[in-house]
Amino acid sequence: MTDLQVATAGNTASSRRKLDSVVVRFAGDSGDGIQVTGGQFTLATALAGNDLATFPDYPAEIRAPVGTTFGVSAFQIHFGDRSVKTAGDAPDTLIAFNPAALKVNLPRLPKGGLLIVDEGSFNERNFKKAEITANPLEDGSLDDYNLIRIDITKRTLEAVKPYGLSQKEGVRCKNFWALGLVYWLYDRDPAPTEEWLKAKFRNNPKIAEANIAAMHAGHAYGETMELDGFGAYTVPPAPIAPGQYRTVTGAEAMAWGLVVAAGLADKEMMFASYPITPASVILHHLARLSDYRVTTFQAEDEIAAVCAAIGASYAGSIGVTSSSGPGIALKGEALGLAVAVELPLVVVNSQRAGPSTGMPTKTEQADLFQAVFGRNGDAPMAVLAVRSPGDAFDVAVEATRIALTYMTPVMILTDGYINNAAEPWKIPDVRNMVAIDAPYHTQAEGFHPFARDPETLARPWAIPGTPGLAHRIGGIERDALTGNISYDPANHQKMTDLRAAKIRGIANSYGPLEMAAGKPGAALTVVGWGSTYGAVNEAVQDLIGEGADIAHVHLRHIWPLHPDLGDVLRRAGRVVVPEMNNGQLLTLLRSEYLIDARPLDQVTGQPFRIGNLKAAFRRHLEA
Amino acid sequence: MTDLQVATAGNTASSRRKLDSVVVRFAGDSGDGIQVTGGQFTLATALAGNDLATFPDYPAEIRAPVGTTFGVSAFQIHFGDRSVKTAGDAPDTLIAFNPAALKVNLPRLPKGGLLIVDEGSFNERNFKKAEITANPLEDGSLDDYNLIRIDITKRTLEAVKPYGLSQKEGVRCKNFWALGLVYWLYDRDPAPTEEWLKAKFRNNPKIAEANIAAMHAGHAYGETMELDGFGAYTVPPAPIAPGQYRTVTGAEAMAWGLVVAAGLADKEMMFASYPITPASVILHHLARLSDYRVTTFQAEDEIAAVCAAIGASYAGSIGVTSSSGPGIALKGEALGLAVAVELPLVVVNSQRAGPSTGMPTKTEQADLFQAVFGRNGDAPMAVLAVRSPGDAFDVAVEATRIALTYMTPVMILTDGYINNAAEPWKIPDVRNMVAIDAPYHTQAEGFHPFARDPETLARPWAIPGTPGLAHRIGGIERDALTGNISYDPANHQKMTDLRAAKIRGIANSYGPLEMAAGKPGAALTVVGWGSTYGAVNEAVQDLIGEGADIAHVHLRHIWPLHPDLGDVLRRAGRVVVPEMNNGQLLTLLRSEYLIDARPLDQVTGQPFRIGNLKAAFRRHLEA
Amino acid sequence: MNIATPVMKRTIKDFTSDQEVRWCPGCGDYAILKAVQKTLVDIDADPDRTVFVSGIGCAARFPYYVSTYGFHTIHGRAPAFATGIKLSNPELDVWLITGDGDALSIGGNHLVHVLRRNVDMQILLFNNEIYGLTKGQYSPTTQKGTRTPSSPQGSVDAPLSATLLALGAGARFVARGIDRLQKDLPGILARAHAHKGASFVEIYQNCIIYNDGVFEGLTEKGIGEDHRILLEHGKPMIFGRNRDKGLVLNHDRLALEVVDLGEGADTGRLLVHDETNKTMASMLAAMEGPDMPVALGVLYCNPDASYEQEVTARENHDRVDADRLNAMLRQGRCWTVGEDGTGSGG
Amino acid sequence: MNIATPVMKRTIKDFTSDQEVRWCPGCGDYAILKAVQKTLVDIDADPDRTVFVSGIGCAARFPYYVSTYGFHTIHGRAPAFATGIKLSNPELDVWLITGDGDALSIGGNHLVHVLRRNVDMQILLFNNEIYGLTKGQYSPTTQKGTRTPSSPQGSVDAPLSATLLALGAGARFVARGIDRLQKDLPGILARAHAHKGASFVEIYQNCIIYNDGVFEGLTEKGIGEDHRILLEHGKPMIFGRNRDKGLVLNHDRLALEVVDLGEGADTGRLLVHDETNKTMASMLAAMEGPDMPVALGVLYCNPDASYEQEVTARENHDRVDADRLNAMLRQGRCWTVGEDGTGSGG
Ligand SMILES: Cc1ncc(C[n+]2csc(CCOP(=O)(O)OP(=O)(O)O)c2C)c(N)n1
Ligand SMILES: Cc1ncc(C[n+]2csc(CCOP(=O)(O)OP(=O)(O)O)c2C)c(N)n1
Ligand code: SF4
Ligand code: SF4
Ligand SMILES: [Mg+2]
Ligand SMILES: [Mg+2]
Repeated sequence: MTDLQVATAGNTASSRRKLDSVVVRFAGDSGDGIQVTGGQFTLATALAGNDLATFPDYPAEIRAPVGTTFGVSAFQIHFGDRSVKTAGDAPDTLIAFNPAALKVNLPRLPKGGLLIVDEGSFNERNFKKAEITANPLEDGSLDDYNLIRIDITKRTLEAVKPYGLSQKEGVRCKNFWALGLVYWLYDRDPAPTEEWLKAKFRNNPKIAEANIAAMHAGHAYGETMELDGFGAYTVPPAPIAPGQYRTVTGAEAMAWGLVVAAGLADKEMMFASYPITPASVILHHLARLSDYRVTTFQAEDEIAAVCAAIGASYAGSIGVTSSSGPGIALKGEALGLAVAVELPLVVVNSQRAGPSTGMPTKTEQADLFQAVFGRNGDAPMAVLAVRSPGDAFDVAVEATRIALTYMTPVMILTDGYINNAAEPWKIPDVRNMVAIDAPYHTQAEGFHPFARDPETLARPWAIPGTPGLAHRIGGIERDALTGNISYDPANHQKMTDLRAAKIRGIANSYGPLEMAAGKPGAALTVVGWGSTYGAVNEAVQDLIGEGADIAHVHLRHIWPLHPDLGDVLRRAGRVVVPEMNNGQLLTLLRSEYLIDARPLDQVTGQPFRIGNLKAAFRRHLEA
Repeated sequence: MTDLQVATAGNTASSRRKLDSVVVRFAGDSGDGIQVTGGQFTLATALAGNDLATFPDYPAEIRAPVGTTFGVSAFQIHFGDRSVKTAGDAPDTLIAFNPAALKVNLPRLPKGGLLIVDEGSFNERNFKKAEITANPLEDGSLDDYNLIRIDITKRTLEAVKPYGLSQKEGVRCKNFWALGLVYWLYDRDPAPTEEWLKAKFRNNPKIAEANIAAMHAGHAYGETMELDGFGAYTVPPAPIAPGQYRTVTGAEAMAWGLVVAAGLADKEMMFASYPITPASVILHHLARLSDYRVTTFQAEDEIAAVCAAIGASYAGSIGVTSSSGPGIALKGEALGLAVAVELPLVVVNSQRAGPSTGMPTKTEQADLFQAVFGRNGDAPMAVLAVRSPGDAFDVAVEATRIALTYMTPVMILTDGYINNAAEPWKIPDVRNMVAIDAPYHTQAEGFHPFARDPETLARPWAIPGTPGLAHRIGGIERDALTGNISYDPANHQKMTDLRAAKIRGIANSYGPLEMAAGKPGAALTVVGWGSTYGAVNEAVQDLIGEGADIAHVHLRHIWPLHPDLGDVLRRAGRVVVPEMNNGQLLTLLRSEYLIDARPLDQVTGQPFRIGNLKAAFRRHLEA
Repeated sequence: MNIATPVMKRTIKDFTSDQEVRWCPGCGDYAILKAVQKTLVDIDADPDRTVFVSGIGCAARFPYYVSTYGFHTIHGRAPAFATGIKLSNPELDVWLITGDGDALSIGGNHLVHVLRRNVDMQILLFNNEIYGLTKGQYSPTTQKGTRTPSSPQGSVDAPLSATLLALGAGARFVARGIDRLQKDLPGILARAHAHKGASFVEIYQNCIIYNDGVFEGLTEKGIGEDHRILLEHGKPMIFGRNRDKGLVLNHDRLALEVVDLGEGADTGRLLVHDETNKTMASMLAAMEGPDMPVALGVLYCNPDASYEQEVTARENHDRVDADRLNAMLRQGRCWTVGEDGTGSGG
Repeated sequence: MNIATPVMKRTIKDFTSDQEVRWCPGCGDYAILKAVQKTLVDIDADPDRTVFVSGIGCAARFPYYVSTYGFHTIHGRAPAFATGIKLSNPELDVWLITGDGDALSIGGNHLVHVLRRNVDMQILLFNNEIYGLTKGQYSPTTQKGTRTPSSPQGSVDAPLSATLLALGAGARFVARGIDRLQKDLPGILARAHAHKGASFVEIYQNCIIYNDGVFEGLTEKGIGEDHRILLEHGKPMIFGRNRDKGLVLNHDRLALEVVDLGEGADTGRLLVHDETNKTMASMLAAMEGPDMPVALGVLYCNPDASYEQEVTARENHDRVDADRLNAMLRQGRCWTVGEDGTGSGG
């Protein structure tokens, strides 16, 4: 833990205009260091006491040719003096490092928005690469925006001149120049970034100093120049619960959640995976945690990964496997085996736009059907969904708890947006977390591998190596007590019923169903799940603020559904289900509760916009 | 076509007692030729003009030790003077060739039933193998049955003595002795079996003659002996529509349906599969049809099979792949690709009891969820279900027609029961069948691989090798016109909507929704699908006969559902859905129509019994 | 349930489960089961630390018949399960039982990868050159032209060589045995067990129902010995019922040749088996009848570090308590929000 | 859309699609694309009868850039798609483009089976020893100890040799080239195309982003020639920038050795490349630096009947009209039920 004291934010320039919330978007070439810039701005903003949410927007290509539109990388951050749950519909301020970045991102900027461009990159060569015919700085197409043209490249080179960098190295510092300017603009403290640069370029202090100089120059530029429509702002801190915080991405939180859960169960964890976008980042995080009883295994494919994870569970570890839609599809057969032999397993699906390869870098929620229904035979499976980066931690812990308590596979649905987005996260104290108990068995006397705990219906976990418990399990139907192969019709019916009852029984372990906003019985109840949480919640909160009779229920438990959900939905006037798919949760709710819930689908690979949601909810409220 | 004239059945022995329907069950060791016996009895019965249905009941083991209970093989046939749709709940007559067969099958025989046993096999050695302690022929346990003890082994050996067979060869003829007896019992003509034996043992006439002699001896035994409670029966012919008939198993009918469909489309067929019980038998049938523009490809696994089939479709053939639950699970990812690139494909799933390996030789209908929902992303797929052996032909043709007309994968759900059961089948005249048109494209001018037929929404099928149409397709989201890679949000929404609309539109091609029994608006409407057809229909017909207000709708179209179904179900008093799973069609119906349909699930690996269904329906009628 | 009996030497019965064996009468699998059980006795295996893992097939029913821990998984994936087991608990002694379809058709890739990674286990491939359990379709090792239900005109696919594939995948231990040669099999299996890393043993197995007699030429009394050679490290390559044939290398053709060892023959030219030489192993593995003898015994053994050892050596398996977890969560930049809602970096 | 222009010889432009190439600037894939396009020109390929099939990966984007028919399928399965295409229409000229992850990790089994079946196609494996598209994790060919996002402490897995695996699988044509050796590549590709059956070509390819320079030792001007040997059938094995090194067989060790070809050296001992000798091919494929040169060119070429030819030869592809279908349905026992409902056998 790095202990660094920074000035509490918000108590400098009192002349600044106060804003309650701001959305800033940085956009440039993949090589421009946009994500680093965004990361630093995020940290500074967190330290300034604001609540925030971010959205890193990578290009689909690994490294597209410099200056092309498909090589544009962007980072959006939304911060404010109150609870912030999405990266914001539209930026207030857009910083565009080159013509391609401007071309791709301008459509997001509302008229009148602040637009900062690096004039130095607006040249013919770059226009051609971006397939632009006229100079947008000249042709009047930016007249409706609050345009600030600065030759950032030139000013950066001036600022870093003392450090004797090459031209290329010098130009690379321009993101920090711009960051300095934006720090000034929104009253953030550059000190933590200075520290970060020094640590990062420990072995190359010249680079660190040059970047720091560039940042200071940008900051100073803001202070000294008074440009039309370009004033200084401040965003007061948000009322945040006391405690220790950090920023986390969903992938980090998921990795830590799994590790903490294993710790709570006092077990090893075996994480077996095959790389796939956007899931790989969880593997990358865990690969660095081999100090914490974690083995990561990069298998030859997704099938091998899930099988290795099941093998690990069989041998007494917590087996975890992780992939995205196409890879999860490949795991279906083996997941059926895990259901059948009743071993614990956690399966993380970082959803992406489908079908098939689809749009790997884009977000979607269209794997719910696959999770709940996608296996041969009656093979019920518990399914949980993550709603935000920090929530991934809690879901990972709960999923592991369910898997171990009930001796069953659990699937977690998260997505690329959550994996990569960051938010401030109140760090839990593990000492206060409840240990996880699994039905370990060591007693040879009277041991039967399929005798069940009468409450959870879990079978005992008799781990190879335990003296006297040698037994055989497998995918052919098992006798309800001995586990030996059985083709007996009555036994098959019994086992089918037990498997179903065990999974249904998981719902007994849930906490109370909480309303995310509003109260049961509202004229319109919105039921959401997964990463739409922020947008749906902000939209509903806004409408409640406007006096609308609306409520929001957000499901962590996709299967089995929460025991109280039916009640809440039946009391609702109308039920709307916004999803980034063609109505998958909707199908579950309709069949379970026979309520005429209505779809609100968006399948564009883009997150919902709060504005669109509000408009749609209003239509339903008026209908 | 073998043209053989046989006496029309039913006009011999007028002294015989008339029965309207009979169920006979042959049971013996796997090595006793039970299935051959059943097959011959089936043919003779069909030629006698009865309607019939059969159920071959193989052991799970390849070849269990002789005389053990798990090596027992059985064959049940139900025939009558009216429409027969199931192999019957319980046999009227059981022929048991050894103690193990008796032990396993006796529980099925109602008290008072006719029980014929081969006394010759009831010895200590066989009791031990069957794990029987007392001789059931002696210990009174058979008192409640109409027991006929004959030393069939001995009598067979006597009958075949003239042919100089070895003891082992001689004993092997005993199934034909028994068949002869049963032929006499139920007034079947042995002549076709004689012919069959002669053809079968063309190269070993001695064996043919010995078997024929054994059969005649059995027949004569029946004629000459007058045993208590053992009379001769006759079952008059059923009123059968005029036409040419044969018996078919579901696997044969499926194979032929696919071949005929390919012929109707004037295309090659490529059938790619990996062996798996109970699907392999379709592969075996097609492997013998290489004369009919059929290529069968035994792939290295199910994934390779589906991919090869898609490749074949891409190259202009009709790609077909076939498997059972666990293998279909493996195909999920590739099926998503077929949905995405919009190529025709037929996928045959011969369902078996799951989850996981389950009970491979037992029947279940638990892959409906997997068929409709089991893919990543929104990947809608047409799903058809087969209801009886002969129906497999029609479903294969319709599935192929849909696949080619709409350029899309279609899944057929059948099962092991249908694949192996036989029924008389009215052979269609292919000249009267409608040709299948696919959207072939050859015009280079203005060609776009994803331009659509406005009516079907099918994209053109531009087959490699066609001059001027070279183009690229793939699993990444495609531009709605050019098919080039597109990450455009609006395009993704458009393509998602188009894919969904295209599949929904398939429902427009269905014929009218026919009631399988009863009328819309009945107090109880039973909705079935797949191989439960016969049992459900007989049960409903019986109850209608008893005056109950009940109706039966049997779905061929699982997805999309029939456009008229909602209407019918909403008019129903109560809706019950009997399924051999935990309520899978039920979930679809509830979510689609918001009707409180009730489950009637049986997951034992055994077909429904008509009696049980009737009891359950009565309960619902009274509720 | 079997309670370990550590004091006395165990017997075959101690490795026999209570499940009735359900292979076809006369199936070669019975002999292999016996040989494995005998090996378990010989190596003094601990049933409580021994795990048999299998895929699907007749062969794969094996674990049910051995009274150790057993996992009958899904078709073709046993190597992946076994890898997970071994990574999770390297102390377990893992035996993988598979068939030619299970290991070389659907499971070919997992076999390749478990071999190249060199995960410590014994892999026994029961090669009957047919799919037994699914009733007799041709397999990847079926001889070309074989008529089966799925190849009524005779199969067209060229068969794979299991041992050549294993060598191509980088296997460090490759051996071959035959069900009926009971005398040799336990020794080969014990060698496989002694080798740390993935040990691959192909066992020719007769499927009496669907492919009867395909290995008869190798096992038939008398004649068989002329068509097989049992390799021994450091020993000259001599075979034949009268031990009157040998193998030499034809340098020009870079190929093995059979020579007659008549009286006074020049045995100096005879090849001496070097089980660490991969080129030699490949040439031996490729030998096929009728002109060449089929190679049995340990074709190749060239140990290297085993995967699970290397992996676990880099990990810390100490108990992870709440304090360590708390520290983990607090690595990097953190800050504290006080009761008044203001932040302070930490 | 490209309309075939049969009269004039085509140019590279005729094999270039309208899609912008989106590999990273400096990626070795560009050079391979050029070499393939040049080969298509050289062999006078017909774009309308040519199909490029690929799996997923950077390499697998290839089909989008060639103006023939193209199918970008799913990860690892391209050999199965290609087999289906070829069985369906043997007239098509099929090229399969794959990467080391696509072909050897998830797709290893399909590669093995397409090779052993010997389906006629060209298989080009772009081996950059890394997963490019998913941002740089280690692949089955990555050198042990490589640090990547998924192996921060260095990878533990022993790498596979693509060529040894191919030979182990029974491939009948195995060759190797390097992206940067543009001069040699089209010739190797043309040989692969000329070979009927599955032709396997491993192409070392530089991933400038995630694994830059792994093949530098082989391509660096001057030095590179000392570390590689371009094989030619029937020619002695000589290499080196001054053509002053050769390969000989050490008979005792049964292993290849490098000898210096100083003035007056005994070149008689030099091995002569025999591309039909599989043992030689295996030894050549196994050669690795720094002591041995890496073998390039055609390592093995030993044609056999191609699968799709054998399969289709047994089939009848004549049009199947209603009469033939009617006859098919009526094979075996049939009977006719008359208007009176009575049956008569037929
Ligand atoms: C996913 C899947 N595909 C196919 C099958 C069917 N199946 C079971 S065993 C087997 C092949 C058995 O052959 P082999 O491995 O040689 O074993 P053997 O029976 O000959 O011992 C097949 C195809 C299955 N159980 N699961
Ligand atoms: C089923 C599935 N699993 C994983 C992925 C993710 N994925 C795409 S390409 C790739 C590996 C690419 O490596 P390689 O084949 O060597 O190609 P390169 O990018 O290096 O050219 C992976 C793991 C996927 N698309 N589909
Ligand atoms: S089918 Fe063959 S391999 Fe299987 S048990 Fe019977 S004899 Fe053995
Ligand atoms: S990541 Fe590597 S292989 Fe992929 S395009 Fe970039 S340089 Fe080429
Ligand atoms: Mg086999
Ligand atoms: Mg690669």
